[in-house]
Amino acid sequence: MADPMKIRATLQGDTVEVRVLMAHNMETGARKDSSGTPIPAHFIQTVNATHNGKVVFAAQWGTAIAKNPFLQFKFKGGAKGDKLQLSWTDNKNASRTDEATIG
Amino acid sequence: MNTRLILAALAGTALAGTALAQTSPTDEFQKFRDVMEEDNPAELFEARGEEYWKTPRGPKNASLEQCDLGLGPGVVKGAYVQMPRYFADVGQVMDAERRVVHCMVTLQGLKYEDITRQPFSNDKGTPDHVSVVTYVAGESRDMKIAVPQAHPKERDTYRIGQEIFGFRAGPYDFACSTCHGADGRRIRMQDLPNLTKPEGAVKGILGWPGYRMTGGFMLTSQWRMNDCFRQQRFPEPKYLSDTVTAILAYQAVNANGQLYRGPGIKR
Amino acid sequence: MNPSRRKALKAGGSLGLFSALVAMGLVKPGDAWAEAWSKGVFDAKGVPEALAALGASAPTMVGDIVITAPDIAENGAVVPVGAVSKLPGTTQIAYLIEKNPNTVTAVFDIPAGTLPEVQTRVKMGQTSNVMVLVKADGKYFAAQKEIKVTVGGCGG
Amino acid sequence: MDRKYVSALLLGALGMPALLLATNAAADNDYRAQALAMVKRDFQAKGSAGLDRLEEDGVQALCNRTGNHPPKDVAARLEQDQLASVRLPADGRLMGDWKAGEKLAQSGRGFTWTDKPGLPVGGNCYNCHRISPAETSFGTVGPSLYEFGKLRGNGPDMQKYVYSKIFNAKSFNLCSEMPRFGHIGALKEDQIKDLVALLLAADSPVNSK
Repeated sequence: MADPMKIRATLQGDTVEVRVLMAHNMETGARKDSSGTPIPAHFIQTVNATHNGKVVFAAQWGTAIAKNPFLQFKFKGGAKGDKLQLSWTDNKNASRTDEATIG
Repeated sequence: MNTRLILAALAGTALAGTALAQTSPTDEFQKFRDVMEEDNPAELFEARGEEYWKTPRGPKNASLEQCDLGLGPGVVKGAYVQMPRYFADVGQVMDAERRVVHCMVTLQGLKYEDITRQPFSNDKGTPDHVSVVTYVAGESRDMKIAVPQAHPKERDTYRIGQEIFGFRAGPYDFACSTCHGADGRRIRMQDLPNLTKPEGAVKGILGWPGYRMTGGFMLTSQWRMNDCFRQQRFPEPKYLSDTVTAILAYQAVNANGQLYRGPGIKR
Repeated sequence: MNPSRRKALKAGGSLGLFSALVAMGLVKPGDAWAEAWSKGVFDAKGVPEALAALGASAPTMVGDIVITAPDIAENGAVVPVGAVSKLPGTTQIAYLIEKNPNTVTAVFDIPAGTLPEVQTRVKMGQTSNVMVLVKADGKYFAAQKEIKVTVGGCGG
Repeated sequence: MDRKYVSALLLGALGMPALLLATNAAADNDYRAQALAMVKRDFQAKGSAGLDRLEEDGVQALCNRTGNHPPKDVAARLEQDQLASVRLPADGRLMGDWKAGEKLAQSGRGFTWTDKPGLPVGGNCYNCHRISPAETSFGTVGPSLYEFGKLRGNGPDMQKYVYSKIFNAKSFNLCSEMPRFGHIGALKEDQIKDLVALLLAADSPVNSK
């Protein structure tokens, strides 16, 4: 199972700044291992963030997002103590959802 | 659609972003490394290491929570910035990685040979003990380096480390000091900290354990010493050996009083 | 984006997760746009093909899109790239890396209430132009910046 | 420094470092002896990097024992010895092809335990020196060599100096940080000629911008 995401969600004025680190190999499919065998592509394809049941951010990614991805975005309407959910799904249909509290 | 027209339009567009005409490439690297330090993927490995630290494992089904990193069993906070140090239970000076592996062997009953078979991270991943070291290092973030020199063996280790630091040998006549003994040096675009001074020595320390962008895994000070000797054209220093501990002690004592901001992020 | 493809994907493999998210209350059934991965967009090779796949064949080049990225990347494996759109009505931001094998790197959807700015880190195989494409009020705009990827280390 | 120590250093520098160890008395030397013993215990051969690399030669032994600042008279004599061992090309031509030199200067390969033995060894030049203006990724361990020929000339004496410096940098500064590329057999005659051309040829990018 993939490691938890590291999510920092902080209220700055009326804006919530969200910074996320995700543990994922983001394999492009173009690399080979030491024995010359191609390493199959394995990468996060979609990322979603929801706050109070509303999607506040969504992304689609290709293979060129760096390994152990970082993502930062900002939205309005959040309050301290609110929960924020982050989810990703990769091309092997594995997924992970983590929750953070806005601080 | 006329692609040629679009491309011409693109070429003629003023570049967005800030102009950095007069800054040197290394300044430019540092600026963006600072940005990345704020969200360093090393944190993912700290979290993993913390889980390993707290989870009972190995033949003895024990966690590492009774591991004594020098401040008493189970005390992790601040331990990293006070190593290498003398440990009375083994009668030796140990650096953090050596001590962590020692605890995995003595407390968890894991085999030394098994742990050290793959001492360093590579494309296949980051070994467990490396994540634990990353966790231990992260628990000293924003603390001052205070490596003890009270015990005679700690002082001896420092002096021996100093000698090894300046030891020139091999086909290229290189020593550690060839690259790291003066200010303002660079190999290609890589800054070489002057490890004989506090400001330089702390740079060496906060780099490792560090998240290596190439490959996306964690590398420790033990790895750094290993690869320095490789580039020095020396034979290979044995993993967790006295020699490596001695150089790490030399570097760490030289950094005493400086703020530790690691784990790092590296090219 | 290509609506028919989105529909097809929605009906395909990722439906399981979508249902799970709906069940968890994380996604409302109407939020289909948050779900699909647009294969055609990410398979596109070269800027013209990528723009076509995104339905943005002739974006207007503007200065209202600020790209924050190094002039010289220390390591092509991890290049921080941020984008801020000052265009009103921004609903989408996309990253295109001209010289990468697959041009489109990311497509970000900006719902109402979310600021039109994003940061992530990308991989670059070589020195290349990086284009940020913005959809605002249904129209496409773009800016770009060249990022140099250096050779480093000792080579030893 | 007392004469006895100096003569011991000389003997050591001539290839008998063991004699030096016998003269160790001060605390520094105790730590040095401990360090050497520790190093011998803690290293293992890997790839082409054998344990023999830990044996200091005379120059290394002297530099290691004097903090890279040997007494001037001793250094001068040993520099002469090193210079005498420089083998200049028999054909008397010291300038090769600067293009080949540039390629060689770029490569940092050679002698590490991950380098395959027998593969051509690089010049390692850009690791430490600025050379051609087009290469912006250069090191600063050594001085800039940009416009070297333009500033210093490229007559026969200068050619001989540059060839000898690359062959054995210790001929001019005994504890120079630069490797002895010809002396240790890392670079062959033609390769050194190419590097001489890179630094001195009028049409080399180093001198003609």
